Amino acid sequence: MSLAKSPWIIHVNVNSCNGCDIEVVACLTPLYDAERFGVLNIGTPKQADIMVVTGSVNYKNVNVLKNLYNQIPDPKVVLAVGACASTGGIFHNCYNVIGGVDQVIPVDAYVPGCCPRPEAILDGVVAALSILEEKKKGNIKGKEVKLKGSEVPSNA
Amino acid sequence: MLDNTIETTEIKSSGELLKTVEGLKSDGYRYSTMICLKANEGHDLIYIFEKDNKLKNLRYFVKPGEKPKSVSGIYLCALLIENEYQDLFGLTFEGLAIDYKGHLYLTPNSPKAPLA
Amino acid sequence: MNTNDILLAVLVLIGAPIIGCIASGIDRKITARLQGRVGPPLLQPYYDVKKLLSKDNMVVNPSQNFYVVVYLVFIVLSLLMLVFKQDFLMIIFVYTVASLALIVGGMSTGSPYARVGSSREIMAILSYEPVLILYALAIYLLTGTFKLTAVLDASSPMLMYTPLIFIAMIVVLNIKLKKSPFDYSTSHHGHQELVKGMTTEYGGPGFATIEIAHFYEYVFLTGLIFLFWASNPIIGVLLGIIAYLLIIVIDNITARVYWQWMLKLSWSVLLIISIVNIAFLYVSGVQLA
Amino acid sequence: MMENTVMLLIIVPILFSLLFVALPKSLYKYLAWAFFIIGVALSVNLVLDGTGVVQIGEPNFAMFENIVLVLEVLVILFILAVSAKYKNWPTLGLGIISAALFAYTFTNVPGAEGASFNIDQFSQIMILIVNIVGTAIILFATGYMDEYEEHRHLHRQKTFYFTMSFFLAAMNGLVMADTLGWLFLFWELTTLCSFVLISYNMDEEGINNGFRALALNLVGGIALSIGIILLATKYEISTLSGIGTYAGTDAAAMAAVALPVALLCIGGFAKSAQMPFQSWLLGAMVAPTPVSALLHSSTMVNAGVFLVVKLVPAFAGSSLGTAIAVYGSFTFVMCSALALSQRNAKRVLAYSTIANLGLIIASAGIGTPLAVAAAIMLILFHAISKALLFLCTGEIEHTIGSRDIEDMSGLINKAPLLTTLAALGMVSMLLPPFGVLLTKWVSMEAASSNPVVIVFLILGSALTTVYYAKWLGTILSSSMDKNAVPHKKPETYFPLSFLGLAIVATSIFVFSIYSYFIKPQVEILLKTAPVISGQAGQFTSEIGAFAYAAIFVVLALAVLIYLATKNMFTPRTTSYYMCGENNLEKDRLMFRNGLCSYEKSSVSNIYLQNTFGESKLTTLGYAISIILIVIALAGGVGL
Amino acid sequence: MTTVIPFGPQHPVLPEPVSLKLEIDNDVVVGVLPSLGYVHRGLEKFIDTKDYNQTTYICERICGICSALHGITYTRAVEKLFDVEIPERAQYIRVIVGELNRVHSHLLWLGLFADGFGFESLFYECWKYREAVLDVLERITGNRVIHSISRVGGVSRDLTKEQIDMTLKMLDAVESQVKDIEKVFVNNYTVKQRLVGLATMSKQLAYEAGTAGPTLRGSGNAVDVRETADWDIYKDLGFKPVVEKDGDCYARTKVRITELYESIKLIRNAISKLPNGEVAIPIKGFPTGEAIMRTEQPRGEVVYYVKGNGTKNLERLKIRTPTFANIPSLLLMLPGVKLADVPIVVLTIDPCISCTER
Amino acid sequence: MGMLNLVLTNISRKPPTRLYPFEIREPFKEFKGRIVFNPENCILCGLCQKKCPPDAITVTKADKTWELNVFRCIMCTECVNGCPKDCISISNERAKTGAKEFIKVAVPIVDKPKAPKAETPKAASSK
Ligand code: SF4
Ligand code: SF4
Ligand code: SF4
Ligand code: SF4
Ligand code: SF4
Ligand code: SF4
Ligand code: SF4
Ligand code: SF4
Repeated sequence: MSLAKSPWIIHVNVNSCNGCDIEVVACLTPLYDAERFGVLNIGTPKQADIMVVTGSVNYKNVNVLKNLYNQIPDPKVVLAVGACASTGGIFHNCYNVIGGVDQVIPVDAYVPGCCPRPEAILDGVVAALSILEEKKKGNIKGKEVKLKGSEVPSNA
Repeated sequence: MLDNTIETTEIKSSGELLKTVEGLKSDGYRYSTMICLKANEGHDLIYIFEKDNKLKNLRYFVKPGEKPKSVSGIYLCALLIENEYQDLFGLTFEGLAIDYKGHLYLTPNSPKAPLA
Repeated sequence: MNTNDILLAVLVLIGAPIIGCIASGIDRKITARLQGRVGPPLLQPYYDVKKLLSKDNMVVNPSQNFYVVVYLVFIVLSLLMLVFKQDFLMIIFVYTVASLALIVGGMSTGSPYARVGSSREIMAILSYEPVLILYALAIYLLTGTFKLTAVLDASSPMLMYTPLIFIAMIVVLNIKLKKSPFDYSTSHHGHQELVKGMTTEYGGPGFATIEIAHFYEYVFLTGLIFLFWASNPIIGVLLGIIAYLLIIVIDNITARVYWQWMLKLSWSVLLIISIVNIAFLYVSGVQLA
Repeated sequence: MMENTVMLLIIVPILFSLLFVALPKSLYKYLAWAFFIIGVALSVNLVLDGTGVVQIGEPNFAMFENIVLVLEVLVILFILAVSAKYKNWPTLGLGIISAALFAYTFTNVPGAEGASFNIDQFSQIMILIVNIVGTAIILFATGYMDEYEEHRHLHRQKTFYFTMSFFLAAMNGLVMADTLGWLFLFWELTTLCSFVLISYNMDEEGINNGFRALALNLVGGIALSIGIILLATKYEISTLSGIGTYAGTDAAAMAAVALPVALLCIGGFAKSAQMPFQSWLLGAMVAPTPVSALLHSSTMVNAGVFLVVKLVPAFAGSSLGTAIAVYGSFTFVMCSALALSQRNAKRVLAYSTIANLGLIIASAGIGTPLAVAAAIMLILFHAISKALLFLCTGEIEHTIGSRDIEDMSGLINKAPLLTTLAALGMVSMLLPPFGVLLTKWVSMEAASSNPVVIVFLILGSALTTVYYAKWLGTILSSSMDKNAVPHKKPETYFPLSFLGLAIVATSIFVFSIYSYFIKPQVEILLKTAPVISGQAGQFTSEIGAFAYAAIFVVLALAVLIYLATKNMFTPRTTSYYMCGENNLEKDRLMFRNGLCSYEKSSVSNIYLQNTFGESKLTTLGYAISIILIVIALAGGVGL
Repeated sequence: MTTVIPFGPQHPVLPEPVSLKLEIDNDVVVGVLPSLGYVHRGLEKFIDTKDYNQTTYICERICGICSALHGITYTRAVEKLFDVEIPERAQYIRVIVGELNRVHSHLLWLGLFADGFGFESLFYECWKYREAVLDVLERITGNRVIHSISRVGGVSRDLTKEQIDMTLKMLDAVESQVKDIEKVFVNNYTVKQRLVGLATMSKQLAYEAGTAGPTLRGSGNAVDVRETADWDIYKDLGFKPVVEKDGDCYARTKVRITELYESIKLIRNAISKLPNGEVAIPIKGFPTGEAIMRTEQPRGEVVYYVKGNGTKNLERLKIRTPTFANIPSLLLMLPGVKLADVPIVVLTIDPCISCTER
Repeated sequence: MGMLNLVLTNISRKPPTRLYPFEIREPFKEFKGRIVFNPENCILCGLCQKKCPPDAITVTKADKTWELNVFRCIMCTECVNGCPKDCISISNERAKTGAKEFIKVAVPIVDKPKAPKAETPKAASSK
């Protein structure tokens, strides 16, 4: 239960157009006030539980994403916010876009929309909470994502 | 060409280019941006300058294999766009203030010169 | 040490974190309300700590958690010494051990942000430590001893004679609680240039330890304010609460400042007013009845 | 037999210095071990012999007196010769003045019938420091000097060990001598040793700094000898204890001897490198580290404060005392502030040394029993901690090739034991429950009656915390690259560990030390004992209590909790937070920069050169300290 | 030895992935090297696969913050290629949405900026007020952030009476709220401590460094493309560029606050002058020729270059975004400021990396 | 002190926070929430697929299916405007958060004039 009451998030903007980002930030502001659920935008992966990713993966930020994922202590949940993070969205076949976040790190929940409303993101956080509890109970560890020399995921 | 072409002044050599740009700077023009187009195997560079909300455009043709001169020594702010074209078109500008060597946006594994 | 003392010690050990936890919950709630939000539940700090304890113990330097344990035990020790009316100067030195342990803990991780945060916090020592010791000196001048017995047994409040030091102490409290405008070494939310400053590399149980130590520290710092009106415990506690509220409000109406600015403030204003206060005590020779 | 021990304490080091010259380098190690063991034995023996006065009367006196005369002449001739050789005119001038004063003394001052060594508890403490810490440092040097010389292409180890050992003899004489004339000789001998050792590298920097030290100490020596002349001619006092006895009679007597006492104190200030004389000690940092540890932190510079403390009965409670207290505390705060802007570890230590000596002087100036007790204890604890810190710095320098504090980050990964010892040294300088802080606490409590002094002490102690915290944090920060391998030689690590243990032991047994040494000594000096009691692991004065035992217990508890919980939460090592741009295959502190290449991140501490830099503060320090000294002197002549 | 630290790409104080390598000496920045490419998607290449109509939606997603103005500028550029004049009412709706966009963007920036100097509660205030603007935008366009209102040939939705009333009501409320926060930004002692005299650029320097928008106008240059003849409506609405002359972070903040009032005024005027009629005309054929279109976005002037070749795809699309023009000025402003000021100085150009890198 | 006023006003009023998910505000009728497909009239012409900028729609003539990748749709309404048969409309209800969702609908083509049997939109897990 404790996990579900204190989800600290780290917000990672990888390839986003800012639309999703500002909505993630809007979740924290008075009108939506995610802190009601104990959500803190904590900044450092070392203290985070939920990784909120906006935007798709490109060749430059793929390592960033993996590094940050590896630095979050278990149990952890990845929430892909927006069409870009979920599937690559409108940019899915741009030359510098590898695809959705799940091409690189395991994603636990997706939030649709371009951009998703803050309410949708809150839904996502709530969904992430139950996954977090499950992971704790089942002692499910996130696998260490290896940084490949080539920086290109095999399934890209 | 067509009637809605933008007005440009043709520049013949890179020496002339630098001189013209310097002249524009002393006339109080701001560097706005530069446009790169593929043309006749080479590239057309359209330099856009602005003063009092009016634009002045220079067009310079880069022959295949030619290394155009950077104007970042005159206008520092030109360095970003010139680096961008190094990435995207595979051009090489000489005398860049900061040379990202084709790694401004792209990393060694991304597609090379995608717009070329 | 008789049974009463042991009972009291146990009470402090258990009670202080509970009070501190609730205080920090109230703090967050009030902060949220000041910002026009609903805010987290009152027991949020408790949930946070519980969660942190159940997380993976991820470290960059295997010994980094040692320093936070030192931080915790020395905070507890200084609180206990306060409760047992020990030498105030000594309490401050013990408290310094705790502060330094946290700083060194930040440094020991070696991460750039933590180190910058720690070096700023070191500079903070320069601004609050003299005030704290001058406070001790004031107690000495008023009672003829550094032991707190005299203050706690006195029948008149110390605030009467030490108003300027009280003001300085409010600012020190603000610095120690790392609230805006003095949250440059680590802030409660990670929205600052140093991410989480000193505690950037701490997570899980290590960070939980820091949080628990903070609970004790809350109580300890309130205790320092309490001393100003120890003659009437109710007013004393009230004074502590008012000081807290004041700091929470200040937190919400100021931007973060530079440590340089704070150093200037403390050496030019806080120190001077404290010294003026001390000079007054020295010259007038008043004694706490 | 105390008499024998006293003689042995002077003769044995001289013997060893000759042995170092006679024997080959390969045997130094064994020689140093022997010296260490004998040093410990002798000094412990002296303590066991108890206190008392050793009179040297006729017929031995004549012989000794002649030796002394010859030595004094030699000293002066050496100074004149060397300053002429290096064309150092100021030193030459001072040498000539010294010579003149010597001549005056020789002709005009009536000679004494005998001389005496006065072994009190203070001397015992000093003897312990000199012969245990001192020989430990020499032992350390045998593991250190080869590498030191190798890097600098020097072959002067014979000179080195000769002077170091000879210095111990001089220092032993100095702390035991009661006769002022003899004391003065030993005093000048230590100055000479210091000069030789500072110039050890024989490069321009070393020689210049050596001369600076020589010149400033000559100034002090001149003040000292004028004081001695005045005492002898005006009041017929020829012993150190005599001053106290004379001044102790009544306030008028105290006021009468104020001027010569002030002059003696100035001699002490110069030796202890107090402002405005501090520059020689900073210059002395060019000497090899063992020299800094031995002469310039734990022993020789203590001679100055030793003298001042011994003079306490002559100014306790007087306005001269107050002036000295203000002066000392001013040096304390000023040098602590100066240390803030330093990144050269040895300079930090040098400033810290000056500052702590200032604190001792301040305590002595306050002159209450509590304060004097603090002063003596501080000499002891400071000597041990500082010796350790200097030696650690030397060893660190050999490990990483730099004495810049900033280069020491990550040291804990490279040389864990060395770092732990250095950290212990630093912690012992500023945190409870260690001795230095205990004495700082005592002196603060003692100084609380003097608002100026206490404010200085408060500021100074905050500044001290800051500059040590920076250094401490830096060496303890992890960086995970293990390029340098620590040199593990017993000759270097034994002295370090020994000093580390000594810090802990003396801190734990602080109350025994207090009751055995300090309390009787304060009684001797001030005729009253400080009201300090120690029960239940507390150090209780009339106005406060220092619960050092509780802190030791809690510290142990912290270690236990850490060890116990370590296994509860198995730590998993991960990489630094680098905003996501780590590269784990390379250095863990590497990150990718804009040019798509990798770069190492580093963080340096804050030094505040603009506020606390030497250029900003030194002039101010000179001005104020000179004013304070003038005030002290003026008070002395009764203006 | 100086301090070298990575600042970003994932850094909580910069919600966007820009990375700066900072070299710091004694707490003062002495060197800075920006690292870009974390949001580079390659949108200028997209025109190969998408027709000129679909490209509108891509341009809107160059940046989610001033997406409406991207869409508007793009569609106007293409309309210029077709050489068509779209209905007046559509033009006015574009202006209204565009200015609403600026209001929300400036409020957003004020909030983030406040957060940058550690003033959380002020950040929350700004974003609280911003929600009202977003509600209006949502009702007008159907989306809170990415509005998709402008299409080639006009706008996709008309403005109803109800929406106009709501807008006017919101403007009144927001105007008074802006007055409240203006007091804080302009008068609060700690805020002034942080902003006044920070990262000053002289008029000349800002001009030559090619800066744009409030960064440029904060240094005393009255350059605002809304003034040009390119788009007459602004003249009719009585637009005046907002200028402050001090050139520091404080001045740039004041520019943006004053622009809020200016935008509110423009929207009111536009609503009062809103003509009746169609909101879109059909466009036939494929674009040819070259055109440059410029618009003043919240962050400054955006330059669209479009080239058509008679097919449904454009031949070349080039966008010079305002942040692209402002980033070089960071190289000039950052050296010499304290580490603690880095986020403030970076935020003071109102960076939008996604538009810089496209 | 401007800020003091603001924060004190805040604390004296009820916070404006919407207690989502406990209190849900009615979505605006103009809100573009999700795409609704009515297979009844669809002729599988593929225009919507061609117009869709993010390629969220796949029309497969062979299988007679119309498929929407909900997690790729950007709510641009190009398909809504582009469909010659007005089969696509927009609803002001949000798409659901959670696992990736593909709406795959079998389209009853003209030869089956009545009672179209649409498969209920079903959620498929990630690809
Ligand atoms: S999903 Fe849409 S709003 Fe979100 S980042 Fe992608 S394009 Fe921008
Ligand atoms: S002088 Fe040269 S050869 Fe001799 S020990 Fe030194 S380095 Fe070796
Ligand atoms: S600093 Fe380097 S060169 Fe010098 S003595 Fe030490 S290790 Fe040798
Ligand atoms: S410079 Fe380029 S190729 Fe070389 S290591 Fe860096 S990223 Fe790889
Ligand atoms: S556009 Fe503004 S809000 Fe969005 S990430 Fe960039 S700086 Fe932050
Ligand atoms: S800076 Fe560019 S991309 Fe960002 S909001 Fe403005 S116009 Fe849009
Ligand atoms: S609304 Fe736009 S993105 Fe969504 S399915 Fe239709 S055309 Fe595609
Ligand atoms: S939904 Fe409309 S546009 Fe799409 S295939 Fe069916 S009829 Fe054609």
